Amino acid sequence: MSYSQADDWIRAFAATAAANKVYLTELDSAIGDADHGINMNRGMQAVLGKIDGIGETDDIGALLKTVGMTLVSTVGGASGPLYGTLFLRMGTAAAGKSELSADDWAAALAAGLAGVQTRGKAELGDKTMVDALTPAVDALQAALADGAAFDDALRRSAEAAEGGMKATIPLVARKGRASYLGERSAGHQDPGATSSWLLVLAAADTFAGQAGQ
Amino acid sequence: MSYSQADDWIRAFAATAAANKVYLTELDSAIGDADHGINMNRGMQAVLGKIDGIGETDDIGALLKTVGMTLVSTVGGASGPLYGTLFLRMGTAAAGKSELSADDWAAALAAGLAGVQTRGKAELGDKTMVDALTPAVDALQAALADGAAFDDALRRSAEAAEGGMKATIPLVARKGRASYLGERSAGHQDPGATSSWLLVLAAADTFAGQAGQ
Amino acid sequence: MKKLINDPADVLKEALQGVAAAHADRLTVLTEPNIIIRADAPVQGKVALVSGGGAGHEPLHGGFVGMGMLDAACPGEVFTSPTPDQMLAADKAVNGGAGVLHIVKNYTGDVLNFEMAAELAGAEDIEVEAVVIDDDVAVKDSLYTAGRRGVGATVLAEKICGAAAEQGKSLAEVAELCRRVNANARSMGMALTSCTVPAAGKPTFELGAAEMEIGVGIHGEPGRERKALAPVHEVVEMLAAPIVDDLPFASGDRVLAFVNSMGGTPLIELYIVYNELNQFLSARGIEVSRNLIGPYITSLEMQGCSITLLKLDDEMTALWDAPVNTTGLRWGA
Amino acid sequence: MKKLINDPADVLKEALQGVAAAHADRLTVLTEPNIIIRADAPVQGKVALVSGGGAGHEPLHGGFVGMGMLDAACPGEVFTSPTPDQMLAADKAVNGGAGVLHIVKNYTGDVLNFEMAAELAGAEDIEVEAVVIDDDVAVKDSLYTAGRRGVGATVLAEKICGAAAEQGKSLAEVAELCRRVNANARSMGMALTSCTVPAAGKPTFELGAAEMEIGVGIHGEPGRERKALAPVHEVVEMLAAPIVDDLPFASGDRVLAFVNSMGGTPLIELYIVYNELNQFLSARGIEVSRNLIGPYITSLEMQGCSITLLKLDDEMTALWDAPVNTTGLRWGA
Ligand SMILES: Nc1ncnc2c1ncn2[C@@H]1O[C@H](COP(=O)(O)OP(=O)(O)O)[C@@H](O)[C@H]1O
Ligand SMILES: Nc1ncnc2c1ncn2[C@@H]1O[C@H](COP(=O)(O)OP(=O)(O)O)[C@@H](O)[C@H]1O
Ligand SMILES: [Mg+2]
Ligand SMILES: [Mg+2]
Ligand SMILES: [Mg+2]
Ligand SMILES: [Mg+2]
Repeated sequence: MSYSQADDWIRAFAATAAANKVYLTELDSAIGDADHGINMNRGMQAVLGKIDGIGETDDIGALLKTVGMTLVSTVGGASGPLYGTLFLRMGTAAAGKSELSADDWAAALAAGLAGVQTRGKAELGDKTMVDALTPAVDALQAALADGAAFDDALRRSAEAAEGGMKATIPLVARKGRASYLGERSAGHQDPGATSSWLLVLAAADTFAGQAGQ
Repeated sequence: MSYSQADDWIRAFAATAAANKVYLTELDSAIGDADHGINMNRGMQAVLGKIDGIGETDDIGALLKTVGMTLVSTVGGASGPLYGTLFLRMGTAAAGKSELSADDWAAALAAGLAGVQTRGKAELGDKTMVDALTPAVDALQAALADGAAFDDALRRSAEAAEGGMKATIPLVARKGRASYLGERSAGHQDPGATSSWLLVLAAADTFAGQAGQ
Repeated sequence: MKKLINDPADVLKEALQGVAAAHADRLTVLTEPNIIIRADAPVQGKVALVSGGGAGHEPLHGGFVGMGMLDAACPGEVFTSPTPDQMLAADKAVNGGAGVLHIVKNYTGDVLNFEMAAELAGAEDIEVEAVVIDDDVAVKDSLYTAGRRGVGATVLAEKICGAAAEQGKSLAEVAELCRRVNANARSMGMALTSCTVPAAGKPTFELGAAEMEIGVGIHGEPGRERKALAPVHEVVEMLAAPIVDDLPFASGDRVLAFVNSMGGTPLIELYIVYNELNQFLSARGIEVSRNLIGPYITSLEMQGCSITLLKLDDEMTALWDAPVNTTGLRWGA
Repeated sequence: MKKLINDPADVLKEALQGVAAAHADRLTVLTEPNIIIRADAPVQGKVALVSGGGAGHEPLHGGFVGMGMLDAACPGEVFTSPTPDQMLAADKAVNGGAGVLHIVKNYTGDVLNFEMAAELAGAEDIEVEAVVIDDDVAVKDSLYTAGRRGVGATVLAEKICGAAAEQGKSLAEVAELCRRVNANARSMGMALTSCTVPAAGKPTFELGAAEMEIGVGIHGEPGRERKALAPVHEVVEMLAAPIVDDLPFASGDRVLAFVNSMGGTPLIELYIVYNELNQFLSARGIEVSRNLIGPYITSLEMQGCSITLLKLDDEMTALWDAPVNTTGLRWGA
């Protein structure tokens, strides 16, 4: 993955966050406070403003840290520090690199997920973004271990994230606002898991047909 | 008019105030604050409590002052001091008397009306209780000047009060809460004029067939 | 009707019990008749201030009893004038020998009941002066009506005159000051929603979902006009322009700006109102040198606000700044 | 939506402009990022207190900035956590060399953002301790959730810890005290009506004309149960019994009883609530030795109330009584 592909991925995520603003917010209105789409879109629009002016660089780590810092200072709520941490940790993992191998990417995403869990203390099955990110990382690593190409691995990662997202539907939330609802949170798809799926999907879509780079 | 007839009159007014509580309140809800019937009924119920325990006396003046003081301390609003003053002044006019002649009664009511006007500064035509009481006093005096019997004079007085009350309908209020409505107060009958008619009517009804006493 | 009450008939009684239980250290609450007095009353040699009116406007007046403000408050039932026996009992309880000032909001019921009380007090050799507050510019043609209603200026008059009394001013001086405050203050209010009198059980007036009432009174009396909802920028203009034009307030004036909640409007909105008002006044060269922002003269749970402007002079400013210690307004003590 | 606002997107910005215009003498309001700080910050040698959270709870927190309480408040958008850059800017502005205490209400968003801020401040050599307030007994099974929400105890902790900081206590001592206040405080709230977030434009939840929500959160989060309207006597029982049982509060305890308006409930009703609460506690031998009654931690214009009880010891009582001078709470100064 080149710097410009990483840049494309971020822009693709911004575009899908904008396109799904209402959808994510509706999901959040069922079990949260009806702002997740608004939050993510506000953050990613700010990110676009920041990366446009980032100047000459090919440090993917710097790019991802900028995304993380921008999300931290513009998203607020639970998802701001969580997505912020995800990107900051990915940035640290990718620091100084102008090209990420498939393994580098998988390692960076795994580091991001670990950061989310350190910050948010959520386990798999707590009905959070962790439920989409964990299968995404697992599927990615499994695909690469199978010798899959980068684009194929990303596609399988995105599919796994989608599965994890859907699997949040029957769960009772144990973290975040939704947990106040207790049993009443079951039957609804978690908004954060949904935006995390969109994040991984954006990577897969960006790379579709650009295999092996 | 004997002490016991005066007492009957007060009780009759209490009864009609109770019976017309909702009606008077509805009139007040159109151009005031929807409490005139509640106010008058509360006051007259308190009066009943007071005059039951008034003990051995035949001083009509004392009776009427008790009514006035009780109204002052229990009715509140505009009508409390106004009806209170009406009865206090009638009481002063009747002080020490155990029997009121028709002329005594007319003089007492005129004194009461004068008190209402001193206190409330309302003129005839301002759409207040003065608009019922003024014709009541005038008709009473005219009837007595004509040589009418007491019961007949009271009946003519009540008819005049009713006319005055109805004449308030087209008027624009210039005193009390209703005056804040300006032109919008026209088209509604004044609640205080209505209770004043009931007061005079109660006297006429009490005396009907007890002529000349 | 959604209210935190028991029987509607017991609202005043139970609220007074709550006040008595909460503030026994500083207030004495008497019943039969209902009055709230300073625990240290009568203050010997000090002019005493007594006010009152229907309940439902809290903290007015009971919340303003204490050092530097009122000596006693006489609460009537919700939106119902108190009766003269209350004011007489209050006058007797707080008169420290220097006489009593009655601060009366201009409603026929309040005026007449306070008048009778003053006569009764006079008969008991208590010197009483009464000042009637009538600052509400929403009432037009006040010559042909019961006159302007007394609203927000009441709070300011109670504070400023309370401070003057505390400083040993005579009854004539405090009454004169009170008239000066009233003469230099103008108010206007608006409602986004009606209120519901507990005993009535239904809203005092009906207002559509997209309507507001400009010039409403503190008992939900109808105002100047019913209008479509508008941004607060325009609402402030609708309230402030008639106020400023009426006195008139002129460029160079220093004012106290009082932004009041009708009860149901939260503080965050009041600050937005204040922001608009401040800009409105700045544009006219009027300087806000003091302000008061909060729910101080309310109409039960009505949503809406009122604006009061008082043209200040140095004496009024110093008296405004003087210490006050009541449950509703407190500083410097 | 009936509100005194302009564009819903500008609510926080314009309210802060209002605060800045109204209180320039005592508060400094910064933007980019938004913070409200004491005009005399940093106070050298004093532990600084920083709190914050979504707007819409006014006077919390900005109204509690000043001598004897907070040094800075970080307001997020309505019901939205502030971001770490705000807390970092606040920490830098108010740190007087003795470190900074973060008082954080227990919501995932608030906790995580304050945590990041503490890390950032640490990286700049500012000593930060954080205490998370979680007093809301309405949230059951808090082991399996994000935990109890932080509500009314926040106000009490800010006051008591602010006084301790003013007296020169160390960061460790003030933080320990803050944990003690939290450990001894319990709250529960209820709503008669919903509130409307300006950006959302419609009520956060629907409540029938004859319904109330018991155990509601300050953002309109659903509570323990939806019930038919009941007399306040029963409502107080529904709130106070779980509070008293939880700590538990026992006969002989002295407590601070805090009766809070959710924003749209007027003072007259709060005193009726207080009256019921006082009777409820008296019957259990619990003595109310201090009280606070008013709208201090609100949910926009929501009608309803919350009750907070804090078991007092002598130190907390003395610190509660110590002078405080903020726009929202003021005495002795
Ligand atoms: N402790 C946590 N760990 C991981 N993810 C969390 C945690 N708490 C909340 N989330 C995620 O955050 C999402 C909500 O984000 P958002 O609505 O933007 O924030 P808020 O809940 O503060 O309004 C949830 O759907 C969930 O996926
Ligand atoms: N200044 C006045 N002089 C004479 N009568 C008046 C005056 N003001 C009001 N009233 C009478 O009082 C009546 C209203 O009484 P009520 O509803 O009991 O008092 P309030 O207006 O204080 O609620 C009016 O209908 C009117 O007849
Ligand atoms: Mg959310
Ligand atoms: Mg009336
Ligand atoms: Mg009335
Ligand atoms: Mg949120």
